[in-house]
Amino acid sequence: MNLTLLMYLIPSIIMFGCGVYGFLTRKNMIAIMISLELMLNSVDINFVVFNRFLFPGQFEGMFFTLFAIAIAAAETALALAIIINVFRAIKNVDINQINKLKF
Amino acid sequence: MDYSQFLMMPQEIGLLLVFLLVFLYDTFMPQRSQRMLPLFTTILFAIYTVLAFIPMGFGEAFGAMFESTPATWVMKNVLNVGVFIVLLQAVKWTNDDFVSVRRGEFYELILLTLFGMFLMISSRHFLLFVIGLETASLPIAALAAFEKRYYESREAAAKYVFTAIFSSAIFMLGISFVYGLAGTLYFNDIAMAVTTANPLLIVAVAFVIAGVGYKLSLVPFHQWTADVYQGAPTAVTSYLSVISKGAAAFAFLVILVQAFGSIYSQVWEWMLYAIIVLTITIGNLFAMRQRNLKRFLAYSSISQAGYIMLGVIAYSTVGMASMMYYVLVYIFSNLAAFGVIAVIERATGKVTMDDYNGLFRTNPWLAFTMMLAMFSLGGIPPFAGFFSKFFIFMGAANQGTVAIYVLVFIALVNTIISLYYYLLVVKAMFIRQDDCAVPYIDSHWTEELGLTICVMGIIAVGLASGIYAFLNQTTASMASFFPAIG
Amino acid sequence: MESVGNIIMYFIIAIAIIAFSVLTVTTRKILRSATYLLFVLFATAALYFQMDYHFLGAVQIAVYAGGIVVLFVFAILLTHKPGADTQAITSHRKWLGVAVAMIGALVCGYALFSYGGFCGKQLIGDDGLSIDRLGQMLLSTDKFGYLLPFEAVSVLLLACIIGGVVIARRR
Amino acid sequence: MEIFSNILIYFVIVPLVTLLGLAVCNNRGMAAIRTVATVGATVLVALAAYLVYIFLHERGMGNQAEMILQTSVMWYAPFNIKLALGVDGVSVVMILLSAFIVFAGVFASWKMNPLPKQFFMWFFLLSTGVFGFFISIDLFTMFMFYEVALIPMYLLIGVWGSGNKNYSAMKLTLMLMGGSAFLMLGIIGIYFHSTPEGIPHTMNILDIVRYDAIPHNWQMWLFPLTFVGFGVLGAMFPFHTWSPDGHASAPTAVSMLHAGVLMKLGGYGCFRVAIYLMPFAAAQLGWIFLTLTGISIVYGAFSACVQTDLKYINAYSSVSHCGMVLFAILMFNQTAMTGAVLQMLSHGLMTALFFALIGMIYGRTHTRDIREMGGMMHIMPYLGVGYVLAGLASLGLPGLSGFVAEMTIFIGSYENADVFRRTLTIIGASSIVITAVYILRVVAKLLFGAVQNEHHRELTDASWDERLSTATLILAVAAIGCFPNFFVNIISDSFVPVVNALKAFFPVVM
Amino acid sequence: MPFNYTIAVIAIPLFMFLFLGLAGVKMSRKLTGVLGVLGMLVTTVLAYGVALTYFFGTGQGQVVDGVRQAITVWNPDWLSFTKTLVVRMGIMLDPIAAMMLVVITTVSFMVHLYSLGYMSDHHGNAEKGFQRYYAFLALFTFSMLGLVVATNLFQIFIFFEMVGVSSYLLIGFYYTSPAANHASKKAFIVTRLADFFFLVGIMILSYYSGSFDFDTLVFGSNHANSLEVAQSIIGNPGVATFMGCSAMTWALTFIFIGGAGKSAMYPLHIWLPDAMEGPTPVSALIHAATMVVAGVFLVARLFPLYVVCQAAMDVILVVGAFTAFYAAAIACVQSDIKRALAFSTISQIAFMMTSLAVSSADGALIEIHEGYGLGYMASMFHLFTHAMFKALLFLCAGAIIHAVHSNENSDMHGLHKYMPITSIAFLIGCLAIAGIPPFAGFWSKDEILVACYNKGLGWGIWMTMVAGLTAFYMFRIYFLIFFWNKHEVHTEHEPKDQPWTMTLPLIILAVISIVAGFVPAHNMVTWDGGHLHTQLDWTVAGTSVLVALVGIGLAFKMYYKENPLPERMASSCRGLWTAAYKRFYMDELYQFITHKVIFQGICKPIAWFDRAIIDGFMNMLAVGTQHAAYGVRRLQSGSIQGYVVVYFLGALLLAVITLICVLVF
Repeated sequence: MNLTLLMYLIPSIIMFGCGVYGFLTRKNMIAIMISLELMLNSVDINFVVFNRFLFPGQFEGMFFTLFAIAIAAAETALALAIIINVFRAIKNVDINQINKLKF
Repeated sequence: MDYSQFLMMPQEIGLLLVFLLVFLYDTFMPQRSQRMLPLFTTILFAIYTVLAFIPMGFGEAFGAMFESTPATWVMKNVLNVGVFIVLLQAVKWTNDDFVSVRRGEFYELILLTLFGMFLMISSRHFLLFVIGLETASLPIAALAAFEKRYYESREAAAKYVFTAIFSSAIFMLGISFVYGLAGTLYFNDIAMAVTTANPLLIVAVAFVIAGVGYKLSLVPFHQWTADVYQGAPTAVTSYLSVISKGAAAFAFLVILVQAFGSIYSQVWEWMLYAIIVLTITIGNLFAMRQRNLKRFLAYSSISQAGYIMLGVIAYSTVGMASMMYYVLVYIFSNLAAFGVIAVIERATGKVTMDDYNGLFRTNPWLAFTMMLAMFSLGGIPPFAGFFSKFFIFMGAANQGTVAIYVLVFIALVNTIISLYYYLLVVKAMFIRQDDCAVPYIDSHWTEELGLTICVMGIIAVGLASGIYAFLNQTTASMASFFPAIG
Repeated sequence: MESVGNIIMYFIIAIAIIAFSVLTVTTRKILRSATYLLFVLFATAALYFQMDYHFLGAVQIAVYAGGIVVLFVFAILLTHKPGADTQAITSHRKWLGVAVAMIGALVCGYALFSYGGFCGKQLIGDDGLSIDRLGQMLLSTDKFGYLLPFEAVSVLLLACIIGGVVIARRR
Repeated sequence: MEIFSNILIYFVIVPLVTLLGLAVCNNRGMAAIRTVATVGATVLVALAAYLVYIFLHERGMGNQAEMILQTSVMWYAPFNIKLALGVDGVSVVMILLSAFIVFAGVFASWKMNPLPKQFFMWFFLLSTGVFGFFISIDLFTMFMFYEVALIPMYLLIGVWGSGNKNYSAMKLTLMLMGGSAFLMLGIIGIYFHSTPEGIPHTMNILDIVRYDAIPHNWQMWLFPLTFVGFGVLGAMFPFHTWSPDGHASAPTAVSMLHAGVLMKLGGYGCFRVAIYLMPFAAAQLGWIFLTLTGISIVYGAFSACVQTDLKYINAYSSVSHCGMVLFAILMFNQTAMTGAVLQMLSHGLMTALFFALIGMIYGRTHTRDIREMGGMMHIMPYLGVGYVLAGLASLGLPGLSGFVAEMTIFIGSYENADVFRRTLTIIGASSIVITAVYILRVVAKLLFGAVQNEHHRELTDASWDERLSTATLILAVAAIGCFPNFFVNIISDSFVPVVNALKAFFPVVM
Repeated sequence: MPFNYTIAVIAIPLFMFLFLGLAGVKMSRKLTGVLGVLGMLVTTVLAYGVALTYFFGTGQGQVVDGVRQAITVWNPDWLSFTKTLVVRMGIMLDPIAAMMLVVITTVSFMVHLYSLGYMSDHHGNAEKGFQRYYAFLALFTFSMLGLVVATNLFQIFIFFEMVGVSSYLLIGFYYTSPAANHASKKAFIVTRLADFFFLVGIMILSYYSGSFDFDTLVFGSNHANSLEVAQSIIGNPGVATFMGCSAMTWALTFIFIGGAGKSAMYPLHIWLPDAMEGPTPVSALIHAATMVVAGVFLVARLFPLYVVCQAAMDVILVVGAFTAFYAAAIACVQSDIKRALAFSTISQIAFMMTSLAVSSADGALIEIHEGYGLGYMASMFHLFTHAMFKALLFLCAGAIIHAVHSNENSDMHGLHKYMPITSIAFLIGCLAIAGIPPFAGFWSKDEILVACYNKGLGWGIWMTMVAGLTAFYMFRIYFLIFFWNKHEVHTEHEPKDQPWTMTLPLIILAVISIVAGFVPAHNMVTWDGGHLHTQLDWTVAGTSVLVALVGIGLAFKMYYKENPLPERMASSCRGLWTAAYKRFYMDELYQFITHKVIFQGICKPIAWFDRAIIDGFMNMLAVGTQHAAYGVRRLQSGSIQGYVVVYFLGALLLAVITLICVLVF
């Protein structure tokens, strides 16, 4: 049995799917943020796997992942800050309650 | 190590210098002189804007990761002008009691996001592009949450940040696919590696379009727009609606043309076609019934984004020039509108259309400026909006296929709908009467200066043909920028 | 022919990623969710190690697991009473989520699996990424050098810090 | 600057200067506002008269150029858009007409209230657009001025109008803008097919005609676009419905200017752009539009018969008369086309006169319902006589302008030998009877008979500004009616090129 | 040219119109009236001068080979349709034009003079709009003069319109009266309808002949031209025929319809009786003597063309003969004296039309034989005499109406005692119209009847019968007005002969009516300008006089003294009587067509269609867009997750659709 590229992509895709599912179904904003982390993480896996399997010798995918982690960290920090900001106003983190602006 | 390459990016470096000075002022100057910070920043930025007009060397840097061309140079200057107006209009607002504590941060974030946009414009590498995109978009969430008084501001920030991160995840997924196909993230190399359509490429391009389309608020990636525009402070909304959009539009063109130019007619022409039709129509339909002016302008800006995209689908230097011109005109027009809204909101807190009833009787100049803005947005001559619309249609039609003519026709029909709602504003101000109309507002001189610049822009940019000619000349030298259609 | 260890390792990683991903998004307890996320991240780091990107794996653990998850936990503790459940998910929304996620995964999966270039690609030896080469590249200004992104990301982080400050202030 | 040595540009500059002059006036200083407006309008009339003189002089000197006073200054070089000016006989008389109506319009709105300053500013912006349209021979500037002329209508009706003004103003603006959407597409299409391969595209009408490069299959699309685009403004059936509502709600001077001049832009554009540039498609598709305009003529007249609002009657009558303009243009011969221009002149003047009078009557009685009025001739003889004269001009009394125009149209139209066009001509000619019916109906109800409302007995006759306004128009109407050949000589040669171009494709077998 | 001053004949009335119309308001009534009369007097004198010079002068080129030539005095271009098809405004003199100048100016002058008295008060009140009245009279005179001296068909059309509008203005002179208002409108619209046909006729004719000018159409060298024109139209195989008739026939028939409208031929006659709502002098001038004969004049003007187009001639003949009888029959029962006179006018004009139509008795095209053109001459002659005696009758009627303030003959009766001069003048008029020698009507009517007999015995008998009827109804009116019974004085003052301004014209016209028959018309107003040898045909003349006398006798029997005979006769055939009294319901028919069919059946539905369908469609577009705008609002749910679903599905859909497109194509 060989470990091929596609085999590594399967968990990545599933992780992404889980992220999407979580984003769409969770009510807790922090849980949604966690789902987003899953999605970002799956992207990272993609890059790494492509790089390692298809284009060894140059490390663009690897570096992308490296920076993506940094970006993800920044995003998470900001997002959590905003969640807490909202929490201060409405005293919970239920995403269904932030729909005053619509239509 | 060749650090002299940083000299290839004078505008970015200059911007960071401005940022640094503002940061130092904010941090170290005594409390009593903090009131001067907005003015200090604005003047500093004005100086920078003027200096940035001096053309420096053009070319690639960092191994073709970063490219400075006449077009990027012009585009950045256009954005600088817009940001200058935004800053000017925000001076009074940031000195308000509720905001003044955070005024330094406002300017710092504006400057940093602008830096991100510059990176987007100039980057020729997806990594740099993503970083630029994130720099340009994440702090906006913080800006959106700026008005702590209002719950809407917080909600806007939350909506923005979640959708933005989701969008960037999708975008990066798309890039990962591109990487898988091409093995590189350099636009030039991608263009060489990717020449024929395949499912993976199509999905990848769709995701890339979705990612940038989010910034541009193209339908169906637009839904955050209205809520965020409405909730965010007006100064931020105006910044978001013109500067961010303009930069994204240019970057979008660069990506699609530079990285995916060879699959223009195979893949993304039709995607963009559908998106343009949807964007213009949906934006208009939603805008029709809005009463809140900021929300109204949000939808209007969605539909305007559709028009801007006509310059991309044109796939030509003419289209590119027209697009830049459109953005320039759009900056003046929209900033004029937001400027008026900001003044009135600051003075009275009123933002709905009904509050503007009878505005002309009490505040003729504000009403006049607003009317010019609406006419310009609606494409009424002799204001600049007419010229920009006409040229962007010309640019698109230049492509020549019947389908494009149909697209232009759809866009034109939508112009009528858009005119309808722009006229609603005019109607409220001029025709409707109201006994409790907004009283006379003594606006600050900075606001007046900002509005005056906008009005002059609205009137002059169209009539003075030199501007368009200059843009056209700038892009004409970039014919090689557009790879042959595969 | 892969070594058996690698294969076993792959399966462990894959199963861990899949299982904990699913658990992350399905568990009702938010703190558990964060914990499962941590496991997913660890598994991902393991995958990086398997790919011989040791530095990346280390960063993954340090930044993600060590930084972000802790951030999550803080946030959860700030906003929740300990042990509180999240509300039950209404079923139509669940099915909507499942459907959308499935469609997304299927489309991506189809795209990836239909692309001929990926078929049967296997790992080829060690690609020779030494830490000093990595450092060189990170600070290089030439092609495949990442000095500019490196500087740019610092600006991004600065911006996010300032943004965080703005948001976090009470007024 | 080369362009400032051309008299034509002053037709744009003078209204703009007037506009600026008004802008510095105080809103309450009625005298200053009136003075500035009057001076502006008078200068325009003088300029127009001088232009006619120059035109006749040039022609007399043997200048046979298709357009005289041509100046062309590059404006938007990337698209080869020029500020190209030039006039032929048709434009000259249209400019003369516009100047007259602007002049009369100023006096008709002498007592405008509220916001007189703003009213006149919009009014002069509108005239800027009108004049600019007529002096342009570049499609882009033409289109630009066209839209400049349209948009002030919205505010003029919306702010100073009466009745259901919001609805009317919006409807008018949107429908006309809808037309201009068609038009813009048409212009863009024309531009990109204007020249043979290898030569830069052009917007200049004369160049487009010279190159004659628009492919026939494209013409078949572009012609309807441009024709309908202009036809909307020309109140062509079934795109005319903005007209009744718009006119009914508009203030007097605006109705005058709109019916008098603005609707002429439609007819002029149809000829200058649609037919002139695309003779092939015009010959092929002419019959469709001919049918529509034929319907317009009769349909408008019949509709007018049952209206009870004075302005609605006039608006429908305008539909009928403007239908005749397009109808004649589509007859593709010199006589009919000359008739079309005469009809534009005639309709412009007499409809302006009508609306001026209606405005004056309405200003006194505060009703426009003919059922509520009667015996006005007794109460306000001056206005009554004016109204009768306008009516007689409208129904085509010899000695007034309507007759000359209609006869030229009918005789010219009948010159076409095919049964289809002849039948339509006869159907169209029958409108002279229907016109008589509705005009006389109004005159009988409004002016003659017993006084319906005793309060009306106290009303006064026209004041001096109103008299001046109407007298100007009546004199102009009579001048055309009595000395038509003066105008015909100016106009008719302008149609030689277009008729020659059409000859190649016409008559077509249907 | 000796005729240059003819321009003054036209110009003076025009000037008077403008002068009185614009400046009249500022002048006193008396001054206006005197100026108007003086102006007309000058015009009349000049016109007589022109006519006399034309008929009796021997200037160069005036008479060639014993044939009077048409003289074009003045003919500038007025409106150029094309380089060749030009409308000119000019003055052309030929026999009938010269004759018409005399007729018009005479009657007009009489009316001007008469109006000084008549219009000074209206039912006892000072008349308003005296100045206006004179201005309009001048306008009418100008238009009518312009019409008769026209050099081309289009000029005739132009002045047709002008006289139409003058007539409209004068009928509606009492504009506050609803009846006058209605009548003026009706007159204008009916004649306008006719003019529409006239226009179509002109269009057809000018298209084929390439000209409007009479010079080309009918006055070529010895009329050869008109034959050529006609031949070229009829004979040209390329020229379309329509419904079996040549373009020429259609054109001439349409032109005739135009004339029929003005001349009140059946069925376009309905406006004329109503037109009597105008002031009586106006009726005398316009609706008896001059304007109503414009149709006859038109046909006469184009006579050389009609001659070669038998079909059109037949139409005229049938219409004319029928109208003559029809109008006479109605005139027998009318109680309003002006209406009765109006129907008499219709009948008499029909006589002229018939006479024209029988002129080419055997249908010969080219051959000119004895008696050919007799009808033409007779018609013109009758036009002349009729103008005089009918004007007389109307002016008399005006005097009577002025005296008793009523139009109904029931309010009159027995006026002979009070108004002897008027009575005698009226009698002279009646005798003239009845055709009793030696009064004017006898001579002209006799020649008409001869022409009719030439055409066919049937036509002759028919017209003779009508002539008898004429005598009957005229004397019926006469007796009813002046005898029948004693007059019952309704008003405070007794009726009496009117002041000299009104009586003098009566006397003058009465004298003319007596002597006009001796004018040698056969030497003057022939169709080709030459001489026509005529002699009294005693058989015809005798018969007609006999018939007329019978008619008079019958009238005397029935109406001289009050007796129940008329009532009995009326009740014996009540239906017929009522029908005649109601003018055979033609007005009701028109009323039905205009109101029920056109107004309710066409205009209203069209107006509804416009509002509901066309405008409704436009509004529907707007409302539809609004609804769509409202409908899509749900998309913007305000929920982040909803946004993301749209976002993600949108991106996927974009990909999938493109994918499918790429795979399929």
